[in-house]
Amino acid sequence: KDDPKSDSAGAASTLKIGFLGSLSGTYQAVGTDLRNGFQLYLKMHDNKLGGHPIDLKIGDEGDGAPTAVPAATKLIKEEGVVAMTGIVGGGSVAAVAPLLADAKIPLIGSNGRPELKDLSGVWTTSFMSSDPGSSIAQYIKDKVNGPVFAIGPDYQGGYDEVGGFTTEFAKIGGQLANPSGKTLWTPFPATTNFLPYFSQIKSSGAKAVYTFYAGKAAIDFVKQYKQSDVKDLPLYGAFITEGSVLQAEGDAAKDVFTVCNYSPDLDNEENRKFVAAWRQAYPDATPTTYAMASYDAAAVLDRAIGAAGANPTPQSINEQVGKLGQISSPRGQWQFGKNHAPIQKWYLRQVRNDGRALANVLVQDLATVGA
Amino acid sequence: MDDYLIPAVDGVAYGLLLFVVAAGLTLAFGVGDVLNLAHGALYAFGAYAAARISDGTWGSLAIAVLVGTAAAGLGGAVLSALLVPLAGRGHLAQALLTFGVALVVGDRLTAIFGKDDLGVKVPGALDRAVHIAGHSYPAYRLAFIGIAVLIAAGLALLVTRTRAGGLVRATVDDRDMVAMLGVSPFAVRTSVLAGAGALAGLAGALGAPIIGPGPRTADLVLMLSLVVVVLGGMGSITGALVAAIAVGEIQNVVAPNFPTVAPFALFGAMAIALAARARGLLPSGRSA
Amino acid sequence: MILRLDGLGRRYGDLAALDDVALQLEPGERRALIGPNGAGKTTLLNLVAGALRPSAGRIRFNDRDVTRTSPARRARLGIGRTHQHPAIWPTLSALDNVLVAARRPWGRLRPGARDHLAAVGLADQATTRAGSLSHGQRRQLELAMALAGGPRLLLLDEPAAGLSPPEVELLASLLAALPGDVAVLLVEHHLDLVYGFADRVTVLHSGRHVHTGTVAETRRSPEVAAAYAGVKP
Amino acid sequence: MTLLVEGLRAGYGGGTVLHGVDLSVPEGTALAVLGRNGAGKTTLVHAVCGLLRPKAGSVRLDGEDLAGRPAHRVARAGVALVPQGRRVFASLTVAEHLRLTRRKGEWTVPRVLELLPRLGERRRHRGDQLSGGEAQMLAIARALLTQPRLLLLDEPCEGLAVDLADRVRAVVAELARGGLTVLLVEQQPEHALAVADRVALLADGVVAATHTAAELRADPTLTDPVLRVASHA
Amino acid sequence: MNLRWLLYPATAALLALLTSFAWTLNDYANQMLTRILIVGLLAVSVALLTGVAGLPTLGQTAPYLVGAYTTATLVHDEVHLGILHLLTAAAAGAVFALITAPLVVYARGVVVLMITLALGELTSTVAAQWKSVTHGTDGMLALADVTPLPGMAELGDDQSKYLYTLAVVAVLVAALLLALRSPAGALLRATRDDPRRMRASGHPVAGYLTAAYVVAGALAGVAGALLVTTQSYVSPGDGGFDVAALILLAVVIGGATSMVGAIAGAALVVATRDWLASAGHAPLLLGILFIACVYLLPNGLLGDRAFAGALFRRRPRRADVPAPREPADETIGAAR
Ligand SMILES: Nc1ncnc2c1ncn2[C@@H]1O[C@H](COP(=O)(O)OP(=O)(O)OP(=O)(O)O)[C@@H](O)[C@H]1O
Ligand SMILES: Nc1ncnc2c1ncn2[C@@H]1O[C@H](COP(=O)(O)OP(=O)(O)OP(=O)(O)O)[C@@H](O)[C@H]1O
Ligand SMILES: [Mg+2]
Ligand SMILES: [Mg+2]
Repeated sequence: KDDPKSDSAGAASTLKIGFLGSLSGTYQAVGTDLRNGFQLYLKMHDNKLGGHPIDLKIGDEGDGAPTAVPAATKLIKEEGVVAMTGIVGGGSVAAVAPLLADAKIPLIGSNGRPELKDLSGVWTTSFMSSDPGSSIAQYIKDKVNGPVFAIGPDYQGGYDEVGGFTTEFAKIGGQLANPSGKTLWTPFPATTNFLPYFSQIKSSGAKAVYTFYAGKAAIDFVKQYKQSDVKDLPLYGAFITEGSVLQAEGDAAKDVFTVCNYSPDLDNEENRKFVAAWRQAYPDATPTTYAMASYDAAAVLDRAIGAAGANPTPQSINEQVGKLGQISSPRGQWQFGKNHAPIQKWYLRQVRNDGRALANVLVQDLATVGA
Repeated sequence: MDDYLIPAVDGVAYGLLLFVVAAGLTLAFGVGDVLNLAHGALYAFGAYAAARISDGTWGSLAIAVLVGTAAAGLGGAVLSALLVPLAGRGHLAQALLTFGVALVVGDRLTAIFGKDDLGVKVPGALDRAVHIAGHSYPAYRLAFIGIAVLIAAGLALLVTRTRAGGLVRATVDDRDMVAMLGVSPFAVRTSVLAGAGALAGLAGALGAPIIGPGPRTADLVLMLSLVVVVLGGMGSITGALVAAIAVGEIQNVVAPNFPTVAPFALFGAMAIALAARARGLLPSGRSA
Repeated sequence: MILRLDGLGRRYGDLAALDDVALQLEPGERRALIGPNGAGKTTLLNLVAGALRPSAGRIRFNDRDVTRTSPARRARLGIGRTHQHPAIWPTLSALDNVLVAARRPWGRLRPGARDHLAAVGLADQATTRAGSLSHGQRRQLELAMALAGGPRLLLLDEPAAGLSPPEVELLASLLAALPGDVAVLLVEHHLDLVYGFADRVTVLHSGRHVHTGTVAETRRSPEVAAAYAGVKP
Repeated sequence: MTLLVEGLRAGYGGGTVLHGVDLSVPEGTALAVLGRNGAGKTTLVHAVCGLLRPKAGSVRLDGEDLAGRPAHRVARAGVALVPQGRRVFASLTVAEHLRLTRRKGEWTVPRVLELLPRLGERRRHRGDQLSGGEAQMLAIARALLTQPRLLLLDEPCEGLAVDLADRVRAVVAELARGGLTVLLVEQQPEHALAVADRVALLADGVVAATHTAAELRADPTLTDPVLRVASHA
Repeated sequence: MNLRWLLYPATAALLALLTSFAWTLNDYANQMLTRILIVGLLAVSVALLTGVAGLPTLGQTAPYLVGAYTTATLVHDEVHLGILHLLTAAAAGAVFALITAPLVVYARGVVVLMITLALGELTSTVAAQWKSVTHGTDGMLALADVTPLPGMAELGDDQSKYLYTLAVVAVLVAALLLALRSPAGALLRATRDDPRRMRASGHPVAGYLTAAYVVAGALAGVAGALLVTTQSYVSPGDGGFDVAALILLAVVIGGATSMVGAIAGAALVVATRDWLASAGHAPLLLGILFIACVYLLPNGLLGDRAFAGALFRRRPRRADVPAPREPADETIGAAR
């Protein structure tokens, strides 16, 4: 549906972009961050991407596919968006991807990402779920003197995240403390009480723990950890202190190590701009990796639309995303790999008091991962 | 054996928390015959009160408990008023109304308190690990076990031994005949719902460090306490106590150690127990 | 012999609601079962119909042991009953109540069902929802339902309770007109009705059998007078 | 306490059952209401005690108009009801019934148990574990223990064995002579006469006639126009 | 005034109107109508159990999921014939019901509600755990264009999928309505009203309830098949507790005893959830909808007046209903 205005006097046509994210349900904090990150980029760029004014259409992904599908359908069929972004859950991506493929609309996803048969129109600005784990495995092997216990939530995201660690850890000769040699999976999202699992960790003789949880489960895990039998074991993980959960965890989160592709105190030009704008827009919240990835999704679309000519179509935008090359982002430089996900650097952070409050403070670089 | 000590103790703490919430639902549903699907939302009242008011001092914790209990009790009374026009329309109408109220209240709660799960600060003396039999265990939960036992004992006495308890059961059997005794059935039901709500609020305020306030809390608490009420024989306070501790132990001892059955443990147990009871293999109690 | 009870007993905790009762009914016999309140009359009917399990004793129906047979099966074998409190299906029409009770809802019996309704005086209420019938009419409907099941043995629990005198008369004439091959066990406090109807009368007291005899014998019996005066047997 | 009902209209939903009933029961007398099934007797009793909100008219107790007051306020003014169909509390034991109901006054638990000894033997039974007659006794006990000044009885002897029914009626008659005001619904004229000073005949939603007990004893056919017409058309 | 003669013309007009929507409305509206019809069919199976048979259920999502996963598996095995999907899914739902019937048909009221809740939760847990078949919580894609009957065109676009769904749902609901107007319906209603009296009249109560439960299971299975055909995707979340609760409430809004009412209730609930609430605050709007329905429609949209009040009340309250004397477990052969 081309806007007839587009060819008159250089005034570029308005483009509709669809945003889908969990604005309700378990992951609404993540969904809200994704939305805010994208909107922040728009605000900083005059509400234009690639020179075209943007009409951002927002849909609620809810708790997963059953709510995501109708919301996506509405964005695609009713609103006629030229590209889609956001989407928190891997399950939602799996459900929505065929719809998008059918309508030939590209997805510049900024969070979850399952295995998909057809990748041609699907891009991810965050990471592959197994990346964080595999990037920190060597560090843990070097630092920890003994077996490590792996525990995570019993769903696909958990398998990918913790699996990334255990696979790489085994490859480099690390030893798991888990009695069966297999990761301990906790029912998700039913588990709110981790003390029984901590008893198992204690009796396994582990010297450290690696885990992945997000949202409420992360809060429960970290808080209970510090009052349990395993409180003295070092805790490594992905996302367990990310975003607003850190405030809820409070002092219990102190000293926890996490691996991430982003930290607000990264020292680069793009990040300084991003953090400053964020703090102005949301004075109470620290920018998260979720917000950053969504901000990057907007940046990717900005450049791709700009390159797609006066009348960008979904197909031409998709084509241009594939040709982007290096992207400078708050996280540093990165580029899309063959799997349409970033090749990027990972960092180690530790929760410390940064003078004002508890924060994920950058400790060191880990590895660059991606394919 | 020693490995199971902490999970077992914790199962008791968790079970007792469920019991205090479910006792409210038992009163409302089993004794007062009101199927209150907003019960979980009333728990959230208490839990949010704790999260917002308690700042780590004993005084603020006490105020939080009072505020949470009172707010939820008031909520119960309001529900009773809302239910007046539904007289004689059965449980499904009640379910529809209270479910609607729960949705609206849930939406408002997230609008007010945000979409995040909130942490709760408890007094320093409780916010630490204590050592029992060579293990670390959160002091707060140990204290909670003590208080919950007191609440349980008080309730059992109230329902079985007092005129008030008899009146409540009589109102369920036949409201008109209670009215003919000179007692207002509306007042009876309002006190039951307010009492049930207050219990939920109390549980929420005290239990917030264990099942904390957040957008999903109300649903989780409602579901668990429904399971407890039904397993406990619908109306029996002692039954609810036994069922709650059983659920606590299933969640904390059985499930973590048998990961393959874990996801099925709770509802599997419930289905089997209920079907056995429906076919007369187990007694179903209504008296406390 | 259509019904034979041997040593029948039913306990509730330590209360023996029915204790070691023996009773025999011939086909087509008209038997009344009387006794003071709480004597165990309803309990006995429930045991025969299968709504309760006995704690002791045997029940034989038509020379067949039905002690552990389900109530539905007993009904199909030919035991029909009415309840102390009329049990009908309030959302169905009176006619449908009879058809369902006859286990012939597919309408083949429609004319027959109307006859049953007519017999109890409800001919013009066929299409009325049973829920809007008065107390007395419900009793009559339940009787029509029990008859429609084609019983060999009919158990009636206080069919005259709550009826006005003309309705009791109607009931009496209806009972008198029952097919001769249907045995009837009638529980009733309305003694005029009982004495006008029964061939023989059995008296229960505190769960025990105290007397069986003709109407004349029963009227004279000192045990019966004692039972009603509340003397322990 | 004197009951004065004037122009009482009442019914269910849009339908009206009572079309303007006038009654008066002076203190210390007993009035019986007779009428065929479905005439509206229960409706009348419920409208008097507040279980049914009257559409028009007044219900005066000692001059104070109670029409439209909720039932519990009427009850507190000294009105008690023995409802049709017993309506005992299924989940409360007999003992709990007595404990819950009793108020200070001339009717004490021992006195009630003396009148209805059977209840004493069944103290630990729940309401749904009583025989029909036992439940009826409990309903009567429950009403008496609230120390009523106006007693409403809706077919109180349904299901009671003959002797006991007679005894209960004698007690009620005695109570009335002792100053209690009684409004009684009965099916059978002779039962009504055992208690009442006067009899009101209810038909077509109004009081068709009121007779003194003496008139009715002298000429039993006086009730015929109301009761006989009732036979099912 | 008797308006029965209006029934057939009104039904025909309604069907014509619904059919015309395929051409008059856009894709999005067609998709939503399709969803409404599918949820509506599921709601019909719930209404059959809850309103007609007196078994209030939160568990029809279980045969629904069984039907859906069966269909998705067929698609993976390259079976694209719609009629085959429908029949297999119906059979799967019916078999599921037959196996679980002994758990359900002996209970009453709230106990049924909780047993079926447990069955529903267990089934969606199995769907989440049995990854080799169901692909776990991330769900199962089943991308294929279905051919309704041999020789017919593939269902390529939203319009044809909508028409297909409409045809299937209309045929099944019509068949069910006819069945319920036959004496079979009277038998079920009588069982619901007074199972004790049914037994006393010689009816195999458990048998009737099992039959109703199996039919409802088959209907839910078909709804699952339609879900996969039109959405090309199924996940355990499609049959979670929230779905079950919404459907039960839709049925109550519809009046519980009315099949058409169930579909209308489903339309109201789905439209509120997916359309009105797409800007957020779905819970708020749904909540207000429920509260308004309770107060404004005491008998539901199309409920049976006399019945609405009596619906699974635990203990009888009116004087003309006897207090329950024998507890259920006393009945001989209750377990048979
Ligand atoms: N479910 C029960 N639990 C305990 N006791 C019971 C139960 N049902 C009945 N009883 C007792 O068993 C005895 C016999 O009861 P039953 O109903 O058979 O009496 P009945 O002869 O029919 O009396 P009525 O004429 O008053 O109806 C009564 O004393 C009653 O209290
Ligand atoms: N709850 C109700 N809803 C609608 N109609 C009712 C209701 N209760 C009674 N009726 C109708 O009102 C009329 C009067 O009923 P009522 O119960 O007062 O009669 P009654 O004189 O007490 O009869 P019975 O001798 O059978 O007890 C009857 O036609 C009855 O069908
Ligand atoms: Mg009896
Ligand atoms: Mg009456």
